[in-house]
Amino acid sequence: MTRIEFMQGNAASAEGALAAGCRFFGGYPITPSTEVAELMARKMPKLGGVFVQMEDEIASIAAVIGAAWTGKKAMTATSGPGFSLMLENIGFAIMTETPLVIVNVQRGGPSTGQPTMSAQGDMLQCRFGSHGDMAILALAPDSVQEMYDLTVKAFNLAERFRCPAFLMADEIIGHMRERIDVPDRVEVVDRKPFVPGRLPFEADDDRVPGFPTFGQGHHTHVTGLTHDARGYPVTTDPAMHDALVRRLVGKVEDARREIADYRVTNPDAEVVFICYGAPARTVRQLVADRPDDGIGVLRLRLVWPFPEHALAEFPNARAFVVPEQNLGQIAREVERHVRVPVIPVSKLGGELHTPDELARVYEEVRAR
Amino acid sequence: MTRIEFMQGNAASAEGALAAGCRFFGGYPITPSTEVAELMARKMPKLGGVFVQMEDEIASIAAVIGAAWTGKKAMTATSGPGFSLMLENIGFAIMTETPLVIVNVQRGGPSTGQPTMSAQGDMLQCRFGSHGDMAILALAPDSVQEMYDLTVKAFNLAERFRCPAFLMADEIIGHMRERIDVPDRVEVVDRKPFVPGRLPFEADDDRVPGFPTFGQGHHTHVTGLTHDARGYPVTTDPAMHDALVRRLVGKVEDARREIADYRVTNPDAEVVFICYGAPARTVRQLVADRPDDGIGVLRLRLVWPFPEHALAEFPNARAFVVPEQNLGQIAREVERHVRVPVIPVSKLGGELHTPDELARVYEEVRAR
Amino acid sequence: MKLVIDENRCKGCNLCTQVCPYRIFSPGARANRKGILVPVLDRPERCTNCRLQALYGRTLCGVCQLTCPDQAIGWVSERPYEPVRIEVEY
Amino acid sequence: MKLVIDENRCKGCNLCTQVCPYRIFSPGARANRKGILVPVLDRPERCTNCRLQALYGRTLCGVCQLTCPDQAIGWVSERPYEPVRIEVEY
Amino acid sequence: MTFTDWLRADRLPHIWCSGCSNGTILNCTLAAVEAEGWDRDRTVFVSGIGCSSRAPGYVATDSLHTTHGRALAFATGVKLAEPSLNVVVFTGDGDLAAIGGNHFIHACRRNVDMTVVCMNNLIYGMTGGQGSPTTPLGALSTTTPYGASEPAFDLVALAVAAGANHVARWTAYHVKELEKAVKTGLETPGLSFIEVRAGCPTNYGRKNRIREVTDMADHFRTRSMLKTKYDRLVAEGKPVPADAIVVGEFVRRANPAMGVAP
Amino acid sequence: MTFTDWLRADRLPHIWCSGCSNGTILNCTLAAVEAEGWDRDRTVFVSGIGCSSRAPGYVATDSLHTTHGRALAFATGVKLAEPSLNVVVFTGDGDLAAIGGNHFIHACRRNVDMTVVCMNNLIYGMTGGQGSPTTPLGALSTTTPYGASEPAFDLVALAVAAGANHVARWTAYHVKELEKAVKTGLETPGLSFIEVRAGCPTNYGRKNRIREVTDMADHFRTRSMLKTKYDRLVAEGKPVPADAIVVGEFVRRANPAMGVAP
Amino acid sequence: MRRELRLSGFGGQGIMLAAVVLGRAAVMYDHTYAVQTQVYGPEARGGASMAAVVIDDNPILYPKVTDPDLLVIMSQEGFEKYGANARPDALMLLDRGLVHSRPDCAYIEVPATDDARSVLKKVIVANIVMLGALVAATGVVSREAIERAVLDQVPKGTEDLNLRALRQGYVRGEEARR
Amino acid sequence: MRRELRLSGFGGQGIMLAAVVLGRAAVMYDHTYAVQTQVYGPEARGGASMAAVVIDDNPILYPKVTDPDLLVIMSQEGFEKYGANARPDALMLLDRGLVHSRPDCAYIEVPATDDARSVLKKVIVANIVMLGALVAATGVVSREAIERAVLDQVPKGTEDLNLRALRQGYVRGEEARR
Ligand SMILES: Cc1ncc(C[n+]2csc(CCOP(=O)(O)OP(=O)(O)O)c2C)c(N)n1
Ligand SMILES: Cc1ncc(C[n+]2csc(CCOP(=O)(O)OP(=O)(O)O)c2C)c(N)n1
Ligand code: SF4
Ligand code: SF4
Ligand code: SF4
Ligand code: SF4
Ligand code: SF4
Ligand code: SF4
Ligand SMILES: [Mg+2]
Ligand SMILES: [Mg+2]
Repeated sequence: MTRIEFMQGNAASAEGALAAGCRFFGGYPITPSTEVAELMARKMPKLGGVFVQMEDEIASIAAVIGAAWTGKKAMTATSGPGFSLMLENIGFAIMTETPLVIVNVQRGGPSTGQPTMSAQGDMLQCRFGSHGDMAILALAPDSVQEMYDLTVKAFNLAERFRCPAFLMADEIIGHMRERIDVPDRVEVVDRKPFVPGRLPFEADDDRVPGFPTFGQGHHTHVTGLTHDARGYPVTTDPAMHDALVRRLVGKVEDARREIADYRVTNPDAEVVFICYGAPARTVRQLVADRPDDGIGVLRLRLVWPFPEHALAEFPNARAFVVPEQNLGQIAREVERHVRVPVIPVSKLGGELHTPDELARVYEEVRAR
Repeated sequence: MTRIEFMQGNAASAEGALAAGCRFFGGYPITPSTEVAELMARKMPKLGGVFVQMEDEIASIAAVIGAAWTGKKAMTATSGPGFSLMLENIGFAIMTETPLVIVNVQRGGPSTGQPTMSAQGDMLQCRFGSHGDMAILALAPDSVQEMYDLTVKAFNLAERFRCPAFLMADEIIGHMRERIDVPDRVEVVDRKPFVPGRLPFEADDDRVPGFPTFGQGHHTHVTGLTHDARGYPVTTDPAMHDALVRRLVGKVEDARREIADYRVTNPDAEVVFICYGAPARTVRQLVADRPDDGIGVLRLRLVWPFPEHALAEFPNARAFVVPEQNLGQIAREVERHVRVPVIPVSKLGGELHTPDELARVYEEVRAR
Repeated sequence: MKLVIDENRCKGCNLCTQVCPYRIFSPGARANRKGILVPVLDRPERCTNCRLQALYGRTLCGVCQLTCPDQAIGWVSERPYEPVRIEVEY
Repeated sequence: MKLVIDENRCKGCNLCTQVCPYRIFSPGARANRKGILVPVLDRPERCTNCRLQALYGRTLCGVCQLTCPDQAIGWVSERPYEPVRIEVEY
Repeated sequence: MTFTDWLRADRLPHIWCSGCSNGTILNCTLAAVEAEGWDRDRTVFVSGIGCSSRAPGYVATDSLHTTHGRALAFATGVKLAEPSLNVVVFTGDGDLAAIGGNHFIHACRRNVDMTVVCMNNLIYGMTGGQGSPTTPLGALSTTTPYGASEPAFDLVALAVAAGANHVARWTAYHVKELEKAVKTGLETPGLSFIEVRAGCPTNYGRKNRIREVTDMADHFRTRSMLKTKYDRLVAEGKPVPADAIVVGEFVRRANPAMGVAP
Repeated sequence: MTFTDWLRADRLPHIWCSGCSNGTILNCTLAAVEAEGWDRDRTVFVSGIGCSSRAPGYVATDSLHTTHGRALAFATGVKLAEPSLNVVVFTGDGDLAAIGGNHFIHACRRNVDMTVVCMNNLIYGMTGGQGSPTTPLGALSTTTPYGASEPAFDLVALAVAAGANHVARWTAYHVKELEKAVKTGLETPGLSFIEVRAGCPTNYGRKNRIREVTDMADHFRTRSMLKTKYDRLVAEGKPVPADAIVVGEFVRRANPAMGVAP
Repeated sequence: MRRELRLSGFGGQGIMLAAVVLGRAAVMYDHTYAVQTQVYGPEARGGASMAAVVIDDNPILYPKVTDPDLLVIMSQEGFEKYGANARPDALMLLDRGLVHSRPDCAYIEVPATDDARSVLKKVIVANIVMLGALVAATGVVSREAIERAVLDQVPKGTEDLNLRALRQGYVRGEEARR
Repeated sequence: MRRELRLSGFGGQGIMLAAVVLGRAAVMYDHTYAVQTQVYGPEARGGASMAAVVIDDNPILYPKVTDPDLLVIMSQEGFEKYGANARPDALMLLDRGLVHSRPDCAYIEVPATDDARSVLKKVIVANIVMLGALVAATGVVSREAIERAVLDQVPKGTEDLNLRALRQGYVRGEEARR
């Protein structure tokens, strides 16, 4: 059963989080994500959860991590400048295998840039922005419905992999209101429980250890230093570090195929659009406007880990066109994997690609 | 004329900075970069410069930017966790076209990781770590000599492009002591002076505006918001933002060929090593140990903007082998540009690749 | 000297109506093109500044000007009468 | 109860020699395997804790133990004499 | 010259809402620098991010509009690198005391020779009215929909404890006193911190039943209590109204300072 | 049970240098939680980064060794999410008052119900002896080779101004007093802040002519002055030695607090 | 059919609210699809505010309004910025008292602010009068839908006032259709 | 010729300083090449400290010491961690009083700490005695070079003591060569 609502994207994300079981929100206001926090401030107390506005984004993510260790599902929401500030502690969450969700409603950067305009400029930042090697999970909604659904999914992935999951939204989707079907119940994944007798960071075959929630007598030491399976710091043993980092990266990256989440349209196409977030709306409009052209579309809902195998779904592709609200960030990734031309269609400044613009690019590429 | 010295890498970077005209250092201690600050603390006062230990890395880079606007050449030094904290203000420096140098002596990440062990895990972070689209300059020294020389070069590039330049060192090079020839004088580039009558952010053909130093009556407004040529915020004009970001990125990226700085060995080679930083020492040892094998080497001194054209210097290359102290960060970039196999040789944990290890990889790749 | 409100800047907050000891400002009644009710001036010549500024060569009250959050209040100098030659073209 | 220093933990700082009111600890003279001069105990039975802890059932002074930065000072219970059966295998 | 000569006329009208105190506080500050005879060519205004932090953009000097919370760290760099420049920082309660709290206390500790004017409207104006660390207990905001439940900072007490050489508080109603306090700040070597209670009719006023701009001015007028009176009441053990805004000078001292021009 | 039962014996000996006060302060804190009868299963120790911040790693409870400066923000998350857990934070002068200064004042403001023990050795121990915000004027460190020139923080004054409900200062010499102060902290709802002057023989002592560990203990013993005496001297207008370490309880109050278990 | 609307006025008139109400009416009560977007940002404070709504029987792909076929303009500045270059076949509803210019396309003059002031005694409901006029004149959403949506969104205690405003708008809209 | 040295002992013995002095001697005064590296980190505090030096007539490419041909060992723990598996053709100088084990390779027992205590009256210069012995026994750098390098690196006022320590080391080194 679902309930029809007319809802703002940011509100849908907050609702999705609550449905997924989020009971701790720590945040710091920033345009264009603030509505997520504001809705949480209203709703959390009624659900027995905790909303706290921290002194900054560093403290926000820190509090979220602390809360996660008490067993809570926890999240924060922010945008570019705040996201930049969170990066150190995002690395800590990765290193300590803390499940949590970060919503980044992207606005125009660099720097303070265009606070109220849409962008997708943080797509590589979320993947490579903290120091050291790592893997993360990143989803990109292209509708208010997906703000809801993919927030739920972000929680489920975060819990399953004990790894931060990002909802990489954009101002357009975050701020727009549209129809959404709110489900009665959603599928919820919980972190794997800790099995007493094992070591706190001893992983199973899936390379994910059970979660030794604080306060239950496990006496777990959690540190951002390189650590052994007991959680104790071991900082000068190269093999230990190598094994740890490869496990942390591998548990996510190697699940690439299994967790891939994308939509394929016209797999026989010669010209294929790869898209995610707001520009996907334009691409879908274009395809709808030209039903006979058989335009290919690979729409990513989960962007990281990048589903490179999905590119093979278009065996006839002569070119991949990648419209993004950035200078071709995901296009760079596509270039690594294909040998046909990759054509980034970068639109900066906050406006959405129009169907006409993409039609022109399409014509041009088809004519090549 | 040069003077022979036996010097630590970090000290050489500080000496290079002073030779290049650095007169402001703002920093916060962090292993394994601290010696840069400590030497600055001793030497700056004697040169009439300013050393200040700030309350954290955010404040450090902020103070450095502030100092740069008074006309000073300014720098900071840090490592992974501190670098992560600087990212927001690095974006500000890019947006406001503030010349400055950041030394990152890389240690094992993610998170606190291995504070005293070597790594090259921040090579993508320095490129993509701040929110939004941007371009930066990054150099990677492979000797104490280059800690000196490339710090000088970092200042010169930063000044020329009015863009942050990073010395992406690693713990091995930063902490080791070796022979260095300290030149009497170094070539020094200064930022282009502001021409009164022009607008403060009005760029020339090279897309770099003259620098309207504070205190000289130019009354410049400097903001991290998207701004017009007067420096005034204009945050909802897509075209203005597009033009600004493309200029900021283009001025650096389009100079790629001209400023490229790499070393080519055996251009006829079929197997080519691409390297930078400490692992380059091993590669060079390997080549020296096997003079008859004609092993190809592309050693990058300037890593960003990536000199993709340099790959064409090896027309016979059948494979590129990229030994790095990370999970293949620059190898990813190489993959974008070539169609032959790219083989990352990732070594994590802090130890340097040994010549034997690389020899084995080489044999294997050659045998393919 | 003559007290003036810059209509381009005034946003109609009415703080000036509150702070002037002589109650020289009173709330406007008619919206301007931007929809703003700019205060009207009631015998501004009573204003300390208008009267005495020239005499003493400095700002003498200026509370309304300091208070006006929109930098809309100022004084323009009233020049003594000067004949102006008007050329009329046919 | 018997006062003991854990040689594995002691780093030879000599703070115990400074704080004990009975001067039970004195600086060690001979370096152990790690090169550390572990303090030596002078008639520890004078220690308040050694004497009275069992009687009162709680720690009675413990200043040296609280002070010892290396958690090297402790008390082990001295059991009354118990015959031990030794099996000798040929 | 009058303070209006310090304005970037080409940027007016500014972005602030009708009745927002920021414009008033800007006027008073500029009147003080003008009265002090400072040179426009040798004066730098620095700020972070927020409505208040837009102020330097309206001043016709060199101006540095930085990142949220970091104004004082940037200003420290400017001032230490070039002590002969005059530095004034505009900031807001969020910018200074939420995200910027660390730079606030460290700038006070270092006692860097500059003047910091905080437009404290008890709320985040720019982002649409969220609670700030100075939002009073019980006050409504978009993130305190049931009334603020966290204790608030006393910014003046913090500045004093952290080491600033000159600390004062006024409201946007006290334009003359404020001008004078800023002037004292400019003259005091070391860090001068001036908290100014500011009205944000759009966000704070609307949510907390101080809807009219002139009501906010009345609020400031009637709730303010001179520090001298406050001290007297306290000394006499007499009650002080809970919502009193204690105004006046809290400290003026000559502790060691940094960045003082030789 | 004694406090030694709270130790992770499998991790001893610890990494601290011979004579480092951190071990002593750890003992006293554990003695207090033990005396308070806290449950090891329901107690969480939190810290940032630094020598001092390694302390939770030696405690046999759940422990969270976070990023540099952020301990209090993490701890706030733990405590607000689960007020029934007891939370103790170990931190250093650099961790708490340099990079962590903002979380320090905000945790005090929120008055989150936890106990914060700061091992203040006046230096950055872990990174090899750089100056910290509490390094006294004139003291030597690797980044103050000509003597510290920045004024230092009074951490106790900051905690009081920021709003903590309980604030005390002792030294590592005062083991019994310290244990008691921590115990009071554990019992006081709201944030309790205990500054402990700590000896770092390796970095601070060596550079500042307090070379022997026992000299540092003597230094603490002879320089300390009880707050009651200090207050008396001040009231009588009598001089206080410049290097006096004022020890004792500075505040104990019952202001509104957050995260207090119901 | 896809209909694209743009609404503009000055801050405080409730332009955003009107757009949200419209979208809500379409989605929740007419069971069609709608997307509402708007311009954010402090630079927009002083100037003209703008919101847009797309309404369609089918799911909406491209969510933005580029060239609206319906415009609701409630200030002169709004007209200049967002109404002046309306396409020739568009229909514009404008507030007669506040907009002095007239467009090249078809238009309806609604005395929304005047009615709000004189008839309803609350200037604040001018936007609702305008909505009523829009619905009556174009049928872009049903009357039942708009009424329920208005009731959903307005503060408690003002329901009656708002419904009266809506009906006053119907009258104006019907007048125009005649 | 490339020579690889490893030095180990416990904190406070001046192992690092010895390595730096050695490298400095080679580079600045013998005009050859040298690279000095060491182990950092708090975990290393309690345990054995370690430094390494490569000395070569030609520029040094690979900078690390993997399998040293010269070892200087000044503590039992250092021996166990860094000396026990020395390669068979290596030469080890060990502090007789502090290292109880003996390696499989050639070795020289130097009573460095004993000499420092009894002859030089300052335990602190045991490392310099060791350096003297190393230079005398192996000629890895020249005596002139090591003397000048020592003088460069030691605190003012201790020059004489250190030179005497060096010479005491020479004596021990020469004894061993006989
Ligand atoms: C790192 C970062 N976080 C959050 C924001 C969003 N933001 C902009 S202004 C502001 C609050 C400003 O409050 P205050 O300083 O009180 O200024 P006011 O607008 O009230 O004058 C916030 C949270 C930002 N720009 N950067
Ligand atoms: C973001 C970041 N910056 C810097 C460091 C390096 N760092 C580690 S500990 C430390 C100082 C610790 O000082 P303090 O808190 O006083 O602890 P102590 O070692 O003196 O006990 C610093 C600067 C770091 N780990 N992370
Ligand atoms: S104070 Fe200024 S803005 Fe306000 S009404 Fe008066 S003139 Fe207009
Ligand atoms: S200057 Fe003073 S007297 Fe004159 S109008 Fe303004 S407030 Fe009134
Ligand atoms: S106090 Fe502890 S570590 Fe120090 S000497 Fe005594 S027993 Fe050893
Ligand atoms: S417990 Fe007290 S009396 Fe006994 S040894 Fe320790 S300090 Fe001395
Ligand atoms: S939102 Fe508040 S603080 Fe910001 S400009 Fe408007 S009234 Fe001023
Ligand atoms: S360096 Fe100082 S603070 Fe750190 S463990 Fe050693 S003595 Fe203690
Ligand atoms: Mg504010
Ligand atoms: Mg410290």
